[in-house]
Amino acid sequence: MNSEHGHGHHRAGPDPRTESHLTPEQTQALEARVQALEAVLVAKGFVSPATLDALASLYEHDIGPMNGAKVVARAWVDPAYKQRLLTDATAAIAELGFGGLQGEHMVVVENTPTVHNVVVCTLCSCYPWPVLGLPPTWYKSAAYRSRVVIDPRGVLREFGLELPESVEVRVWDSSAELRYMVLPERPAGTEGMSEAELAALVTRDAMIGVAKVCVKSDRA
Amino acid sequence: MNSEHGHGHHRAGPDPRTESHLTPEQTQALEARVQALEAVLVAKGFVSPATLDALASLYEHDIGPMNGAKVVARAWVDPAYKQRLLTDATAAIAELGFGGLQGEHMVVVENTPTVHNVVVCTLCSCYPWPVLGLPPTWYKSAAYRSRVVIDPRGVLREFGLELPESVEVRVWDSSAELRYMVLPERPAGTEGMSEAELAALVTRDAMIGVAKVCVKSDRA
Amino acid sequence: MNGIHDLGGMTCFGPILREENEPVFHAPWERRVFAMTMLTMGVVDTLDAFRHAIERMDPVHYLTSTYYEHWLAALETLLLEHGLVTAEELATGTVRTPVTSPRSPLPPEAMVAIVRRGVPANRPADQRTPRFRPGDQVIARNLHPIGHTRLPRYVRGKRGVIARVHGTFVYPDTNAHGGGEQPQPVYSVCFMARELWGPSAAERDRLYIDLWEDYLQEA
Amino acid sequence: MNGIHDLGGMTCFGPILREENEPVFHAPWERRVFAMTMLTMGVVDTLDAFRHAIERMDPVHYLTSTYYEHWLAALETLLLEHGLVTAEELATGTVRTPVTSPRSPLPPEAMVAIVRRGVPANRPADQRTPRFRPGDQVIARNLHPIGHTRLPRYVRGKRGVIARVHGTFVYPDTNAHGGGEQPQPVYSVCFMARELWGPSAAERDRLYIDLWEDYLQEA
Repeated sequence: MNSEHGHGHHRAGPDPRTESHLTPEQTQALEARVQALEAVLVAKGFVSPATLDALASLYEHDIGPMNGAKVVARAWVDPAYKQRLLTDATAAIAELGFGGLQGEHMVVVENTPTVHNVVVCTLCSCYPWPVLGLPPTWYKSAAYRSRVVIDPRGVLREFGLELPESVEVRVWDSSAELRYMVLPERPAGTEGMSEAELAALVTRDAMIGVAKVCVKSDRA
Repeated sequence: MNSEHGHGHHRAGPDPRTESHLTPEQTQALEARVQALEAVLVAKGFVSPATLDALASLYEHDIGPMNGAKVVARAWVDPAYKQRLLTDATAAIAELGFGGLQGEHMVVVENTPTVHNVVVCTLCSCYPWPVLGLPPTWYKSAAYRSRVVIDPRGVLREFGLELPESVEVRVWDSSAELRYMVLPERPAGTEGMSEAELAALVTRDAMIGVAKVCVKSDRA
Repeated sequence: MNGIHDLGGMTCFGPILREENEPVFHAPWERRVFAMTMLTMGVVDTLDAFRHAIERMDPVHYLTSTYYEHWLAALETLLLEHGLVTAEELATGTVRTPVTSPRSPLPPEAMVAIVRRGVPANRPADQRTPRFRPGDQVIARNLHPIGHTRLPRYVRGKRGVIARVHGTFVYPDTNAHGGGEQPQPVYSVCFMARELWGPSAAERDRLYIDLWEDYLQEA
Repeated sequence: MNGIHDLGGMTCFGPILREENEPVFHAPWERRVFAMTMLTMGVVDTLDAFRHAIERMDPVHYLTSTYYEHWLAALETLLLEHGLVTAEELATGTVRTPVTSPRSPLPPEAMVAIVRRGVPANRPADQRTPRFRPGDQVIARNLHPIGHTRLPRYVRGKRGVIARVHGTFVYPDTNAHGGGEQPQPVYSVCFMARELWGPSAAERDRLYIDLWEDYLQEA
């Protein structure tokens, strides 16, 4: 069966599947609309510009997948920590100083040679902000949200991850206020690495569950 | 709960809910595209312009709800015909000279004081062409196709038809090659009318099942 | 395919907009698309393949374009996929490749005769004995095929009763994909509204839908 | 509401497009929308009401606009519905009505503290004793509410097993509509892929989803 979309001729408009394909006119219109909204909210005392800046800056600089990577690396080198992480993820993550909005109730699920986990939020785009930052556009796309629950193996294949039939795939749909992070498998050949070196290997996609952690080839 | 759609600011584009709201530019582009297609199909021997015209003319002039109205009127005045219509609609409709494409396998369902029928095609817009002609835009709209199966009483209310709880609503989803027409109730006060007069009362909407047949006030 | 076309049960499309005194066609291009599609149906591909070509439209394009634009998109898609036209030909209206129609164009009288006669989708009943009879309890299978199907999502897994045996009909799930007609029984199946939509549905309301035998299992 | 946002199980949206080295925000307006939404959350309305405001977007607008435009639309919708701003104010950026914020704007340090601390959605467990325990067989109810729900269509009517009791959480179905928090137990429920998607799913694959107790019944 041909699974391609039909012949083109789509009406003009942004590609709904990517965040960065607005036309300059669309971006300009949105900028103006958002400036007006901000002016109103500031004038009415709902927000202050300095706080808006401080808040956005946090997610640009302090809060991102480097946090989750530290959690993963610690779990790889410290079996007791790993046990705590899998039992009470929120508390274990707080041990490393991470937590807060959209990570108040964390669950960490472990990949093994026989189980592969992958995280989604089909109804909106819930995501564990304190450890992974704000979600990438593909995670929020209709394509990912709709299909990973019904065809996880096909989706993972698109990400370059071909799983054998013997592996059990577990999809986690974040429909409530629990937030999920995947603890990837520690790759072979990393026995001598420090915790910081290990953390540098861990990618955002591996902690969502659409990739495995690899030893970068320039290290091999 | 507020069931209105959220605040506007929709991107420019046709209203997907009505067929007649294309911009002049969009219509122009479609005209050009269709002319090119026709030129290619004619040049390749798939179609002849005279046949295209003859075919479209049939549905503009000969085939429409006036046919179904005749069937309904006959059923109202002739109990034996009505019985045949409810038993083998295709054959009974053929008695009046109607039939053919998208009416090869007809089913007629009868409205009574205790049962109200309404027809839809949720997956595309199947419709009994020989008796009702080509479907109106609302019948093909996402709004109708999606909602009439889950909330038929709410949809009928939008059409001005409030049904008491005691009436059983039957929705017919035309998912296969059977085509459905509703036999509406004969309204009171029509006892002296001729078959032709009765046919003039019968509307397309009544034969889809989103309306009842009324005696027009100027006749009263 | 679990596509945007499978609309049954969604409640997000707002009010139903109606047009007073709606014309049969709103523009000349609609009239031509209607007639071209009908004239090439069965020559280019099957009705089932045509429906599936509409289903394969981009969801946003599907929702923002009108009915005859769906037809136009599907006709172009099938013509292109079967190599009967090229994208350049569609863009220019000028033919570069040899004439490829397998038959000469129908004259008007022949097409009118087809309209009047119809193209039945039923087949001799001897090919497969119906497994179910009126009154039998059935469950619509929970199938999620990749390709074309006429089993909408909202009835899958639901329990109903056979209301009527309609006869033996071409099976769209194979016929849309070049897999042949594989005719089989089609049934009118009655579902209680509450079985489909839960306790908020009206107690006595029902939904009837026509389902091929392979969509059904014993309850 | 059975809306376009309830995407689980659709297969019509094409490949997943990824962006290399994606920035946190693609434009200044996204950055401001993100921060304004977070700063007014809980002041204008609840997170559940905000999610429902996104769900009430026109389906085509929903599918053609990006994530932060969803946030922008929902924030504007709630501000307008609560009478906190007027359409004219949004169009002009000029305030005509008196200041209406119920509290003074948060200073940066206070907001950073909230980010670090979070806003937990769990509540004391004594309000309602969990009906189910790990290992219990359950069926997700076949509910089709008019308003907000976090019970997606694809699990309704399906049979699963309680994997974990998460605790007691605010109930979105009431909280989104001014009906109060009405906290109740939330469970991790495990469904076999074949229960959800039929025989074409991989035999050993599973889906876990978090469901409030009122979404569940004994199997």
